[in-house]
Amino acid sequence: MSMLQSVLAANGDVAGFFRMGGYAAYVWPAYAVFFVVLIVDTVAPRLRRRRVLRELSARLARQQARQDRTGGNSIPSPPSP
Amino acid sequence: MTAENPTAPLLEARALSFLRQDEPVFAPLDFQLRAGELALVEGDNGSGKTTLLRMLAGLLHVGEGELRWRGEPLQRDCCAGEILFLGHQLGLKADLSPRENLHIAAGLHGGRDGAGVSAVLADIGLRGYEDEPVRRLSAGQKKRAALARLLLLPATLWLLDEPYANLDRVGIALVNGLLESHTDAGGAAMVTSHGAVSFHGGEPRRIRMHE
Amino acid sequence: MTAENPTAPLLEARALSFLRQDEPVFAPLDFQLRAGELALVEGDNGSGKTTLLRMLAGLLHVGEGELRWRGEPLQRDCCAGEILFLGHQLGLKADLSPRENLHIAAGLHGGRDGAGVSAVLADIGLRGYEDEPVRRLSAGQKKRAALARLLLLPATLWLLDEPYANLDRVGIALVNGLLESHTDAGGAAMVTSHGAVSFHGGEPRRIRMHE
Amino acid sequence: MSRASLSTACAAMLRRDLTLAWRRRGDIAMPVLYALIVTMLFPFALGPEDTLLQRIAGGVVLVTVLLAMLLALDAMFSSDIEDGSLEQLVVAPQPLALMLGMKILAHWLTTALPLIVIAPLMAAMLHLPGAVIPVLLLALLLATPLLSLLGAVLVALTAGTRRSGMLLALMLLPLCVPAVIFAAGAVAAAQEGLPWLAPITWLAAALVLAVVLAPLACSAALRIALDA
Amino acid sequence: MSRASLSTACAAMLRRDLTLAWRRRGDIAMPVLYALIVTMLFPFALGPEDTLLQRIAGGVVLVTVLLAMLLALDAMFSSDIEDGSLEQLVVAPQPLALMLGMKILAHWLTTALPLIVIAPLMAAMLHLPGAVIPVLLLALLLATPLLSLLGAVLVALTAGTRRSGMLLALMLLPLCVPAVIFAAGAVAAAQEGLPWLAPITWLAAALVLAVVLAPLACSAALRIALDA
Amino acid sequence: MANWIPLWLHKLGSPPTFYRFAGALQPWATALALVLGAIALYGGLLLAPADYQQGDAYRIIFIHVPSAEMSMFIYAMMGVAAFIALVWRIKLAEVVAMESAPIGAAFTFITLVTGSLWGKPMWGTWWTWDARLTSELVLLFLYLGVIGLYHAFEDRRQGARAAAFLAIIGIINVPIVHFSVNWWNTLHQGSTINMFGRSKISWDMLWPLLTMMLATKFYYAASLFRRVRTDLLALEGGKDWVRRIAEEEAGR
Ligand code: HEM
Ligand SMILES: Nc1ncnc2c1ncn2[C@@H]1O[C@H](COP(=O)(O)OP(=O)(O)OP(=O)(O)O)[C@@H](O)[C@H]1O
Ligand SMILES: Nc1ncnc2c1ncn2[C@@H]1O[C@H](COP(=O)(O)OP(=O)(O)OP(=O)(O)O)[C@@H](O)[C@H]1O
Ligand SMILES: [Mg+2]
Ligand SMILES: [Mg+2]
Repeated sequence: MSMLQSVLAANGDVAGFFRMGGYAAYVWPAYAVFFVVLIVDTVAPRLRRRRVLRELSARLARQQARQDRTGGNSIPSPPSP
Repeated sequence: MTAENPTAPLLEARALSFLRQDEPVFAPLDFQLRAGELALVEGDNGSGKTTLLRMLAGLLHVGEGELRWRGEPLQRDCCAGEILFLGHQLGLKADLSPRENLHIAAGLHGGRDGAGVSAVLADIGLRGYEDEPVRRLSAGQKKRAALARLLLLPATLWLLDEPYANLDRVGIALVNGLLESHTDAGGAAMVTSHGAVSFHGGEPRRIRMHE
Repeated sequence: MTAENPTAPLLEARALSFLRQDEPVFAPLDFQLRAGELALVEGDNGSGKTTLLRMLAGLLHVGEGELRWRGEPLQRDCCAGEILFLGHQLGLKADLSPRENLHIAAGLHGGRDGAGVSAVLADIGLRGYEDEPVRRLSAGQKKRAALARLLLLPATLWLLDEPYANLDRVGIALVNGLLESHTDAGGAAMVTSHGAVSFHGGEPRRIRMHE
Repeated sequence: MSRASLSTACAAMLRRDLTLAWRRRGDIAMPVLYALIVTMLFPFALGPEDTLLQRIAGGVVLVTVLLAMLLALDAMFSSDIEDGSLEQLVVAPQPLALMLGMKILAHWLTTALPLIVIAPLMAAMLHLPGAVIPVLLLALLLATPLLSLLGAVLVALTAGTRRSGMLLALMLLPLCVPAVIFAAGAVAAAQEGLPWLAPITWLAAALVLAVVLAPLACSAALRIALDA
Repeated sequence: MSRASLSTACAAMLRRDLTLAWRRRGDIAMPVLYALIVTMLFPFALGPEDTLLQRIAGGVVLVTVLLAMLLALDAMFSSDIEDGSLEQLVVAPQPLALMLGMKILAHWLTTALPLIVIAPLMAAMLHLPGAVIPVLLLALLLATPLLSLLGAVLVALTAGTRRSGMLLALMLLPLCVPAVIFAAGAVAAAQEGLPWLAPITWLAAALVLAVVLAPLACSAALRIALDA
Repeated sequence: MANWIPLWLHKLGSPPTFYRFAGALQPWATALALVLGAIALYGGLLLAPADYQQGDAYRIIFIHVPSAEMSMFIYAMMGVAAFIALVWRIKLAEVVAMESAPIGAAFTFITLVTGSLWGKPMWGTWWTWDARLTSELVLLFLYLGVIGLYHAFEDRRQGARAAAFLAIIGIINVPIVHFSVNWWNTLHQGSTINMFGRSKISWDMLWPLLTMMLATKFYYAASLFRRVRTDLLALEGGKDWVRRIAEEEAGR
């Protein structure tokens, strides 16, 4: 009998589905690991993309500011401590 | 700077020599260095300049002769914090940035009044390289990071072993400027160098190493 | 020295640059170097002189632009044995003596006709230090031991990164003499240096690194 | 002009060594990985028999941790000597023994502590009974600083020589053996349900002595080693 | 002007590395001493029970020898990189792979060979039956050069990085495991009087492959690692 | 002769082209992965009957086997990309190889964890040092080595080349993982699915398994596209096309 049949049967054995024939302690953690790892794998590059773009626009703004300022590289003068 | 004996020279060597395997490395030296003086240690390659400076810094023990600091025999603690030594090896950690390296130096030696690490690094010509690991700097930039200690740390006597090597012309002028203002402020310095270095202020005292 | 294309210059760079993190280290360079010529690479600290020399030596790969050797694109084997490189790091084993270090170099590169290791060491001013471990030499003596390769090994193009640093006046004159006789014999050389170095024979070609 | 206070200097030293270790955190992880590899290789080499593994677990973990520390010991001063930082430290106007004490502390924090943290994992991999693990940790907490301190003195003594490796190992061996004997004795006693306090007390006494004397000896040894 | 012949260059390389090792013979002795210390500590840590020691002897000797080699592996190119000798080697007009092959050979001669020489002593200290020792030596003779060759490739890859230690251990682990399994398999089979030729043959086949390919891979890896 | 390979690679390998191409395909791949995954889970968890020997514990198969297969498949893809990167120095290939590694490591990790969760009830132990388990662990170490080596270099392209080299060396492990059950007799299951002959498991169990395998393939494509796009932005920060994208996204 498939799991669906027992779930849909008259007594509605939904708990039986979660019991997994006594192997719940092994089956569900396995599925949990599967989904958690893949979700992390999906989210990580999205976060990274946002960070990269933020750094990039900051860099562009800095370059813009430097171009606006006049002047080349000034030679450091000997200090007077 | 508390001078125990105001008339005595800062540093005085009498028949000083260093022994390696019981043989003197250089002929006995006699010299005096007073506050405000600059001494140029001259000699060919291998004549013992580095050895002399390391001895003055307290890294090597005096072989024969005598070394006096403000008139007293030189001992480890009597001149603590008054001597700054810069050798062939720069004493920078390659994995730390110039800023971090200087912070450590200031932690060990204490800082000069009014000398901030960022300002010192900018003065020495490392603006923009403050937070780069030292290992990624060019040879001259590393040298500058080491020289920044001169600006940051308090000391009476500077012992500089070939401070000009690897520096460009701006850097050489910078070191000369540093030496001038240090002696003007009453400090003293001993410098070894080979290049045709022209000091601004007068003729320095010369110490020749004879082989 | 077999020239595949006698009219082509020994070394030619066209819009050459090196990329670190996809950014050029120096502005594109164009230069030619012919047999018998000496080029002085000039630039401030950190302007990319060392980087350029390492690229020419084949240690770094060409970022953009082109590099030609006797008219052909520069490749590892077409110039094998014709280029001699001396960097900031001297490439000497500290536990071996200068003599042993040179023997190894001769084993790898082959020796010049009529150049014996002992004679070369005497010429470079290391007589008496032939069998001392390099670690016990002074800074200038180490430099000389590295420079002895120039006398010992056959090569058409010398790439010398600050060969004058740490040398005394005699040593500097010696390097100038070496460079002169090398170019007179039809060799070429690229040298970086900051000091006030005066060449004997005429004005060298200058390559300026712009930031 | 402001002289640096002692506490500032100590903090600067400690921060420096910890930062450096963090920058090269791959190298800190090296002894840890090494220890893990050893514990993983044992089941391969001996066959995965539970009772046998359990029998040797305590000893293997102890020996492995101490050896992993030995590995890192050699490098305690070497990079500082090469780049001239040690010269600068000797020249600095601070008590050298105290500064070296900070260096040893940093070294222990970066090499021994991670090893102690993973020791329970290693013990579990070899099926050591859970009740013994606290005793194992206590033994390690006392034996590892002892090794760091004594090792530092020997490393300082051999700093100026070229043949440091062998000398170091030779001189450390007589120091290692008692530490291992006491530590293993405590663990074995705990595993058999016997009292294990006596060997632990011996270790603690030795540690107290070493904390006081080792930095002084270390600074004296270094001054001699650099003087050439 | 005379181009250096290939054989001269190889001889020069080999002589150089052997001379260097001899000058620092204390460092060669280090892995040997390390291995001896480990084998001496085991009876202390486990208690001197003959049957137990005998049971684990083969495995301990194998693991110890391979770990002792691992220790020395890290240093294979590091000093050459620091003082610029490796640059000079890359620039030299000789096939780099061959020169590196010579370096690997020298490394094996100076680290593995002494270990193999003392392996019978170590085995005897742990009461391994005399009849098994030839098999142990054969396994070591095949496994150690394999480790040297593969290790050299990985060391070369990490030559340009700062976090070499951990990476190296991480990457070497997968290579160590099969070698240990086969070598220990042969020794265990011999100890039980079973045929031990199959695992030895596997090791030999892997070694032949590595001798041909590893130097090439090593030179390619080094060129990549130095290029920055 | 095979000149068209580099030519074709160069065309698709131009970062802006691939950025647009991947951007267009990525939502489709994600959608397919989700739909197929849902169907497979429905079939596997609800429709398929319990195993007569293993009971319901066998349902771990629907994630264990697809993940195990992907761990090897992705390594192979990484190897191919690494080879192209080393031979033709194509930036895109470097990026594809380096961004495949974390996905592969994720699947390898899942395989190891689900395997030991399955092993506890079936074999009575979480872990044994058997050939397949060990070689799969070695695979994880290889992935971690590639990732670690890549990040250990300061210059990212140099790191990519070094790590690509390691990836190619490590490829010998893939056949070892696959054939280990045939070469050494071990605790782990032999082949149950036979693509060309009769499979040893019933169709009710097989079709969800195959569907899940397909879903993970699409997942890989989607994840790879996302990662490569991000990496290209980071690597080509100085180029005009990236600036335009940065300005667009900042405007939004
Ligand atoms: C940590 C433990 C485990 C690991 C690392 C592991 C690893 C693997 C790998 C790598 C594969 C793919 C082989 C290939 O496609 O060539 C695989 C397949 C498989 N595994 Fe596992 N496994 C583990 C535990 C288990 C357990 C406990 C069972 C069941 C009792 C199991 C049953 C299977 C089955 C049925 C296949 C499909 C075999 C085929 O069709 O080739 N595995 N496993
Ligand atoms: N660690 C050492 N052990 C033994 N001898 C040494 C050591 N260091 C230097 N020497 C020798 O001592 C002499 C003096 O060396 P020193 O380094 O003081 O010379 P220097 O004047 O600084 O030369 P340079 O201008 O080349 O730096 C040299 O002949 C050198 O060979
Ligand atoms: N390994 C490295 N990694 C990253 N950046 C580097 C590295 N080496 C040098 N640089 C940077 O590249 C630039 C050029 O360095 P290079 O060493 O070529 O300068 P240089 O002209 O030789 O200077 P110097 O006269 O000081 O020797 C410098 O700004 C330096 O900070
Ligand atoms: Mg000197
Ligand atoms: Mg330079």
